[in-house]
Amino acid sequence: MTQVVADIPVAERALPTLAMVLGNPITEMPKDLYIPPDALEIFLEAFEGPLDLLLYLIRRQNIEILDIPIAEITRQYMVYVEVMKGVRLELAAEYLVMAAMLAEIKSRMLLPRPKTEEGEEEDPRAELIRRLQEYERFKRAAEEVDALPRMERDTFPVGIERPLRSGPRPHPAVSLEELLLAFKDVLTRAEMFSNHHVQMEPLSVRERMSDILSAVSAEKFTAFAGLFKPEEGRMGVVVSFLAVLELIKESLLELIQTEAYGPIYVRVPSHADEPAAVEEYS
Amino acid sequence: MQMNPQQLKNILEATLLAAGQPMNMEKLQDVFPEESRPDPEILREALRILEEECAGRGIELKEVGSGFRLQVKQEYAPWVARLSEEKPPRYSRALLETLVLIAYRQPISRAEIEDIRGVSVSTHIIKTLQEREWVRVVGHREVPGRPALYGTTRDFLDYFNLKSLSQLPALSEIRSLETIAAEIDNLLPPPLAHAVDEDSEQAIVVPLVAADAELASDDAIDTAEPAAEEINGAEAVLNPAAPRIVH
Amino acid sequence: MQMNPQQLKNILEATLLAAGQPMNMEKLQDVFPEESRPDPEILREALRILEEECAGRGIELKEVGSGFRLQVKQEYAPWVARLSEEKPPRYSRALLETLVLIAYRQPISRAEIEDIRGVSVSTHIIKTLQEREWVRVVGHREVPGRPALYGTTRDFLDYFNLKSLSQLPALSEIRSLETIAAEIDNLLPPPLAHAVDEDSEQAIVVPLVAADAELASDDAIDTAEPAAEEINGAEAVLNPAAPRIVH
Repeated sequence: MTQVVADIPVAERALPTLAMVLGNPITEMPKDLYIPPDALEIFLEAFEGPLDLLLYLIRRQNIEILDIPIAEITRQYMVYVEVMKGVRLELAAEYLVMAAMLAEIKSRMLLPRPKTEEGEEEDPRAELIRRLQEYERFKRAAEEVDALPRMERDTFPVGIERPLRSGPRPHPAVSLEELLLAFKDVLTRAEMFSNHHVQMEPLSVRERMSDILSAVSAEKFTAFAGLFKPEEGRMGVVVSFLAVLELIKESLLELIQTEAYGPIYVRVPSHADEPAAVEEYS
Repeated sequence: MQMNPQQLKNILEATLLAAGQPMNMEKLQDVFPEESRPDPEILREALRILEEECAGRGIELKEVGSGFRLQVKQEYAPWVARLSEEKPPRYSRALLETLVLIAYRQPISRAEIEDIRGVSVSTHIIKTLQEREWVRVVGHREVPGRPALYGTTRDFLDYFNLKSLSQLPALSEIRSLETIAAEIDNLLPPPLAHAVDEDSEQAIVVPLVAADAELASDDAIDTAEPAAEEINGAEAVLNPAAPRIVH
Repeated sequence: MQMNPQQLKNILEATLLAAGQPMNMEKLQDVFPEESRPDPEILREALRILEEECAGRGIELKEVGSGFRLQVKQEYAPWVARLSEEKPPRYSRALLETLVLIAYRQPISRAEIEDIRGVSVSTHIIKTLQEREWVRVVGHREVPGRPALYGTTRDFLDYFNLKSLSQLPALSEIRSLETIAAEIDNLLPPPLAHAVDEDSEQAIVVPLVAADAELASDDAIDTAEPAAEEINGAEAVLNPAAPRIVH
């Protein structure tokens, strides 16, 4: 069944004439309807379609499917269909199709059976019985599957909190190769901006620039001589010197000498008004 | 590091509980570092010990569609159910019949389901089955309109505690031709002719399906199984992530 | 219904495992219907049995602030932890480019990186690099806004198995061979010093530096299109040990 018109008052449904069957008004519920009229809709809704209803009718009378008294079953089926109409239950087309099929079988039962090509007689009920049987298999299987132990009803998943990971979350791995490929790309792209000549100083100077810059501050002077480590040898001193020159050129560092031949100091050019080290990220 | 079966069992127990979802053999192996990964047979033995141990416990080890799972024993479900305010969901007959037809007859189109049930299948039901991830579209029939063909998923098996489709209850018997012939002989007046449908396997004129499950012909299962394998394979490709357990 | 301690223990085990959170005595009692609710002492006894049983298992019963809970034993945590091990994500190309520019052009401001890359650099990238401790603020440029200047750290060198930045391949090393050949012709004999170009940001390259064999190739680096194979080669030379750290 598909739908029930739910808003019909019970009183309206209980009118004396329930339905017209073959021109005769039906004023009583069919005898096999042992349920009260109020429950009729629910009862009919419980059918999963015409096959289900037919199976119910057959089962209720303990009829072997071989012996389906088509005339009688058809009569009963029609009564149900009329009752459905009577309570204005929206009739699914399938019920009417089945009614037509039953009527056809009924009429064919009255006629001599036609010969098939194989010369066998065909029982007009064959197709109906096949369908009934096929449907009932799955109806039963559905009941059995419904009875299977299942989650949420017969068993429940179990779980336990996972222990915390022993170490920190792993960082992505990067290979030097990836890094260089990225470099290649960025340089290739940069070439398209002709005003940027990406030229590189010896990296050791660049590295030293960072080191020096992070070692000095705006607050205090740092001795110029202290920026050099004699133990690094001549190369190291030269690199440091170049780094200092580059930093001065970029105005990242200033040299202070208070008197001639006095000690030279470096510091980050002070902008006293501005708060130091405001990061550009939050 | 060499581990004894008892330790292995404990690791598997802790892993299955912490995983919160069925774990297949491959996933179980993955919790061991590569250099000390036990063979499946050794893990299987540890699982067997765990299963035995569960005999005296409130939980049991179960192998379902997507792997091994520890779950509450059915006999203790009534107490555990009280943990949740909600009642377990109930499924309508229409939904169950549709589901069962898909399970036994997959891949199957909606029209074919409607044909057997004799009634139209609401879009709502198909949608619910898909949302529960019990059913999915596995292909299309190459006829006009290219109707979708449905099949069941691993989640379906997991939910109903099945390891594979072959564990589904056998379909009721449809009697063989000889049985029918014999019965027809026994029947009183005129020898009823019986027709045979195109399948030639299914007798038409038979008593309503017999309840005897043991004699049941597996014809539906036979057709369902190859399809199921295909579907599992397809799923493995499509959905390498473990199916969720729906709580 | 009268239950023996064994059954009670099983109910409690199933309940604790299904609940997925610590359960206090009150909550444990609630899974029993009112008419058959065991006293706390009886439940406590059942919990004691459960605790004892756990001796030979992968899990243990623990009383924590909010109640009783079954948890993975510490000794099995390493295996179970591998369940949650995610494959570490990969860094974006934007992040790698930013990193490599900081390495080669330090100290460098974000605006300068953006200038070269031609696209803006997200705060997130800078933050990630700082959190990874590969990059740090080494100073500020004394221009309006005092933008931070970034440089690489010792951790950066360590990660890539470099003793110093000078071990990073110079651009000339990753250029095509023809370009290098042409370059060498042009460079010999090396000029004493380069004129500073208009950008006033450019190299002060001194012969002293270039004369050093190790640093020779760093000289006068121009824009280049390195070929991938060459990069591989450069890496192999520079860094025979696999630079990828496997976690």
